[in-house]
Amino acid sequence: MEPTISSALSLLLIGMITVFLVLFLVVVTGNLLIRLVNRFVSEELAQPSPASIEPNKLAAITAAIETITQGKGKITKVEKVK
Amino acid sequence: MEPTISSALSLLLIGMITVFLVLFLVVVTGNLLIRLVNRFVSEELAQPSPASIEPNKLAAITAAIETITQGKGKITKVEKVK
Amino acid sequence: MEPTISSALSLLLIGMITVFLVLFLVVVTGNLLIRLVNRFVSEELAQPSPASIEPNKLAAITAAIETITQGKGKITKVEKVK
Amino acid sequence: MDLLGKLYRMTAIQNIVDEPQILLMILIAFFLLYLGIKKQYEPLLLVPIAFGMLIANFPGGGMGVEKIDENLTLYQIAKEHGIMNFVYYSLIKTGFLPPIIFMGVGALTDFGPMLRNLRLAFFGAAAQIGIFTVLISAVLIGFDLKEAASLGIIGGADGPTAIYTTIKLAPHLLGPIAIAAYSYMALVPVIIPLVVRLTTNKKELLINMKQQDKLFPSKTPIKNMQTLKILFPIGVGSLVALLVPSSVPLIGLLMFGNLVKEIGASTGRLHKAASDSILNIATIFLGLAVGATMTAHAFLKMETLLIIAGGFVAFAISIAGGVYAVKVYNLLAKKKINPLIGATGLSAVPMASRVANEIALKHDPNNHLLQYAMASNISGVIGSAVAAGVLISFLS
Amino acid sequence: MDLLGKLYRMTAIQNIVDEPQILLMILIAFFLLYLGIKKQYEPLLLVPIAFGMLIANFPGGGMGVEKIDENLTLYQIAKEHGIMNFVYYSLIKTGFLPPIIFMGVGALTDFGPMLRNLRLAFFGAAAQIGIFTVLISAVLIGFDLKEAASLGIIGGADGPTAIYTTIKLAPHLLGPIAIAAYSYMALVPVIIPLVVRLTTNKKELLINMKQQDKLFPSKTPIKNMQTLKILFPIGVGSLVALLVPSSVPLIGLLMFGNLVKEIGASTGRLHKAASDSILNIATIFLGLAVGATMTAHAFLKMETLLIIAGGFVAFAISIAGGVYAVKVYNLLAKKKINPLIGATGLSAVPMASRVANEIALKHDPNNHLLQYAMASNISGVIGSAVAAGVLISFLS
Amino acid sequence: MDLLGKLYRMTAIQNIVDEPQILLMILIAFFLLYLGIKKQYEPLLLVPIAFGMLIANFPGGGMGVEKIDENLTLYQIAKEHGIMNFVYYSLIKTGFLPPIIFMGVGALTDFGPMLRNLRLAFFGAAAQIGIFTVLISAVLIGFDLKEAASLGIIGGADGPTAIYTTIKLAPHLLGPIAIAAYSYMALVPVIIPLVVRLTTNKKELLINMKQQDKLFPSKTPIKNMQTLKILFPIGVGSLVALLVPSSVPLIGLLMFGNLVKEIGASTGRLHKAASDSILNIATIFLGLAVGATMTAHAFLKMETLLIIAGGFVAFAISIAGGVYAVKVYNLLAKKKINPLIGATGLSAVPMASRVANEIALKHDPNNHLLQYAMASNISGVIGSAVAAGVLISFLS
Ligand code: NA
Ligand code: NA
Ligand code: NA
Repeated sequence: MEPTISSALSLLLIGMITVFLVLFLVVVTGNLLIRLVNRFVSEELAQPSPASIEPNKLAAITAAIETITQGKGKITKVEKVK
Repeated sequence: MEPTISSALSLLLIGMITVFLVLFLVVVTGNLLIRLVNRFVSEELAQPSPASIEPNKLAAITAAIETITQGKGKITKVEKVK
Repeated sequence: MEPTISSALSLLLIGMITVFLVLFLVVVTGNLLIRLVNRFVSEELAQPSPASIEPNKLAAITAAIETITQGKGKITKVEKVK
Repeated sequence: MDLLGKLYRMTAIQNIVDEPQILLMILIAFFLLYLGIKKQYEPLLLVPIAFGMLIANFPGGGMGVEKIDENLTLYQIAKEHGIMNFVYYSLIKTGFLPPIIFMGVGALTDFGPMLRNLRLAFFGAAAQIGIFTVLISAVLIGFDLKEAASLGIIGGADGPTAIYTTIKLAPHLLGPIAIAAYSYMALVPVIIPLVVRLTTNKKELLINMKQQDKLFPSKTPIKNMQTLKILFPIGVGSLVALLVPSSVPLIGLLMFGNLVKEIGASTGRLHKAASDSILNIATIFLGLAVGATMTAHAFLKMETLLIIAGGFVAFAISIAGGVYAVKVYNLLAKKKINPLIGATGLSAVPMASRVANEIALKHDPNNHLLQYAMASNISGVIGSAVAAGVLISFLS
Repeated sequence: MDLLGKLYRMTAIQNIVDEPQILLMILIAFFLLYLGIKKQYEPLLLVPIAFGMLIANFPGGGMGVEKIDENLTLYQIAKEHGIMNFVYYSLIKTGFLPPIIFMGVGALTDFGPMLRNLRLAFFGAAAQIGIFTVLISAVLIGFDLKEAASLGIIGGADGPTAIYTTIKLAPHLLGPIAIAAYSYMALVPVIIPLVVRLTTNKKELLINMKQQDKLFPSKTPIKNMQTLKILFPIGVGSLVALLVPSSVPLIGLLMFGNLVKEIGASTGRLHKAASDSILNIATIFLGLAVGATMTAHAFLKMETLLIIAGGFVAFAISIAGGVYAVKVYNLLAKKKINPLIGATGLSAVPMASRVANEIALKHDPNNHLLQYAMASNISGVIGSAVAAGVLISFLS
Repeated sequence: MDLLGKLYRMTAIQNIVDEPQILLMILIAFFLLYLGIKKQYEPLLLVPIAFGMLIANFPGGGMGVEKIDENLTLYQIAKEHGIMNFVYYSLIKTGFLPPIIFMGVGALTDFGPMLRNLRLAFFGAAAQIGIFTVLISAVLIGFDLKEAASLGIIGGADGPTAIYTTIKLAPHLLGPIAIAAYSYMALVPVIIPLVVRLTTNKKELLINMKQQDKLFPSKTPIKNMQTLKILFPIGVGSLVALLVPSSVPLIGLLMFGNLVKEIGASTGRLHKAASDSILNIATIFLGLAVGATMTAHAFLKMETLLIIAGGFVAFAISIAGGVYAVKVYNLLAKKKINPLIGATGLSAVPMASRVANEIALKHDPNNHLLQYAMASNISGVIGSAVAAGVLISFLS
């Protein structure tokens, strides 16, 4: 068989094996992390991550506060008011 | 007449002819486009272009929505509420 | 004494002399400017600099206005409403 | 009169008369603008690409990307070949912008849906098959390996990945490959339903993921998503870096962008830069410069048509691959998966997921699988980047 | 003591004692800061230019732009000549920033007023006459053609155009020409009334455009401005690119910036980048680096004074040219035009229009012609860029 | 089977097996991420630095900074050494980013507190002593002068200054020095109380600045702070440029950033760019690239430990120096100063001031000295930059 074809074929094999392997291990890693976090991290923090709600707004707030307070102020925690 | 002077003069002529020509054709093109649009584009769209009113705000909105919805949301149309 | 050590020592001396000298003159310059401003600049302007309150917001406003008015509008003064 | 002669020679008219195919290029640019503006095909990229193509094709404008002596300094490139070549050779051909854009993508990505349905992430793998099958076919019809790989990577359905791979392997094909990648991503609402119709039956499409979850609940509920979302990009980034180091420029920056987002307020400034100014600026210059590579003599070739055709095939095969992977899984597993989840492994985030969701709802108005689709959809991005890494490490 | 000797030699004092003209440069920088901050002369550019000039003139600071071996890589330039030369030789002398700024200008421009009064756009042409007359005069007093062209382009009353042309033709004059251009643009509220007073009579200034529109209504009302605004930058961009390819870097990017604005939300991210982060960042570095070219030995020359003087003349002639073009038109046409519309052909957007409007209102409190003035005003920008293109294609 | 062999050789596993210290580097990166994310040690810099370090240490990723042939063009650097070296050699090793970041710092700085308590600014000087004493000790234990100076500058407690000086004098130490600088700045809440406890007594810590002001009121009240704040950066910038020209890249841009802030709305766009997009973008690339310098063979050396240790000593001595300067002053002056004002001369703005304020409040709940501390705190930044200028002009 022509060399380029054969290397194309081996690319197909190596490539797909790698992709399956990596994504399989991604699943494994994810489950591992879930277990670790569940075990070792207090649920206190288990509030919805502000970042995932509105990082933009937060960035804005931080920037604003930094500027207004000339960096003297610092955001330690941002919570939604119920 | 000195060569540089003469080329300066020809620059004057070529330059001004070009400028007049181009802007004349800009007027022509503009009128052409107006006629084409009037003929072929439904007036439905003829609302004031949001972009020309407040592209900044729109950009902000889009960015915000993209982030908040993690790109799952998409703005298809933004209209002023009468 | 080893050459590098001696040059290290002279760096110590030159460096600290310079730092003290510069900061001393910074203080002098500052006092000079305070006196000059007090004498020559009308107190009219002595409102809190908007910039130092909220340059971000101002930048935003300016940008917005520039865009909305396509640069036809211009901010000349921004004042807090009491 | 001589003056008018000079004036005429200053214009691009004579060049276009001599080389009428330039006119064709300009018309193609207009058509792409139409697709981007009116048809809303990925306007964020197609508009700059098309406009860059437009201004690149006026002879004398000096805005077209050229082959240059690669020993020139960037300063000399700008002086001798103009600003567009300056942008192309400093930001594009260096491979700089695609990873930068990936950083922005990461800063806009939420791994939440993927973490909630982790095992579905696995189906981002099968949907990469189109990349390699098209690679082989391309070799068979005479492309060399590097070109074939760049053609195949269109099947990854991920713009920056396709561009990055092409820059590394076959930069002379950058224009058509970028166009194909983004056009087909825009055509996902057409391609996915087509392939799904050909590869699935109604019964499969009715599989309701929520129901399956109720029947077979997961054993490990997530107690602290916030911490998890911070650890995940670090963990996965390291894992991929270990297994496919050549994909680090893409995956590494993707995960960095995601990390600064998930950390929250304390890195809010970095998140803002990555997802806003950097991403937007990079998009403008990437688009214009990629478009500028499409000058008449570089674009009007048989290869271009083959790339357009091959790209479509790659997309279709990838989708089918994802679908069949799910079918096989369903044969073995009790907890069934809707084959649409396989189709979204294509990536083309988030449009593929939205399309899959609509198809599911069409068959059963209560079958909302958007969140599930997003899982394989996002993992498809990782899958493509990994495939790209493999191609680059073996071929470059 | 030797230590204090070393300390003294570290300072810039001795250099200034040896070269007292440095002190003069510093004072000029202070004066320009005063104009920019207190007098509000185009502060967005004059402040960075003046500050760049200030820090460039302290010997030993390494912040002044120097003539360098143009074979050095950018990395070597930074190592051997400091960061300011790095900025200057990578972003300015490459001609990169002015087109980028034009992209931002386009993203802030509204072609609406121009489209509503299209035929007035024609009067952006006459107001370029100052460029070429001053070019000739400059040649007569001994400047070479390239220098003369750069001097004349000040009469285009457009900052980026003047800077771009000078970079291409006579970079050694960049500093004074940029200063002159921006200073006179800031002085438009003084120059236009002056020239108008000398070239028009009250009767002409009373011509009311709105009335004329009522008397002679246009035949083609605009039914769909939104679509029109999207097509216009594409159409005009292509037209100019065809006729004056060398102006594409300026006009092309101007039109691209305008296009992403008019498309609206779907390219909102690009519009934001072009009109905000990119424009602002480019302005800072352009200003600082242009200022940094004004070191004592580069600036304190007869040429500088001639440029300052010539620039003023160019402005005045351009305004007069616009005014007289309208007068001639009025001789032939029934539908009269207020000569102020000719004056605004100068460009210097939008200040020229505001000034013209005020003059009109002073003569007739009901004569609002701002919208009309904007038409020729904006077309004046295109006019200058076209003129610049002609100069560059014949002289560079 | 050969395929799996190829696959295995593609991964970084074998390299890590051969060079297990790589694993240590990855663990250190994880630890730094922990400090930045969980312990909130200067997350804006420590997170990118740590992540850059992480991705730099996977062999085959090509994301680690390498020694290269400095005659390569930036384009060649990117092609042959990857995008991270492209960033490092274009933005970091050129010395470009630290001054740019200083511009952003200036745009976020308020000189108000310093102007209201000008004479306290003087105490930013003494707190630089740590820089030079550690320089000498470093020479004694065998570092060469340039390395010793870079080590000492950590005692300036200012990130950009430390990085800029190290780039100019000993770039091969950039990673550990940056890490040390930012870590100890983050540890200021620990270090300052420690040193203060060792060097002061309760009576001194009870000195109430407000009271002292009432007892000895200043003769020159500030009547127009707005104008003063505009003139101050211009005046001080010129002064420092005159005396220590080599510090202009830092101080000059710091003052420029502050100027465009204080001018207000008319330069609001420049202020926004300097304090927002430019600062944030620069921070991301500085952090990643500095982190990327820390590859196993570059980082795992005795030197690194000495730098970590020496940096701590430099911090401590600087704080003590500031404290003793105040004690000496108090011996001579009637108007006493709280020694905490000396400690904040360290810089590390604004955390040092907050810490000092807390200590004062602990001893007397009514002794609010934050505003006073900010005065010496900010002048400490100028002090460090001046010290850096001296080192650079004598050693580079
Ligand atoms: Na994919
Ligand atoms: Na003009
Ligand atoms: Na300090």
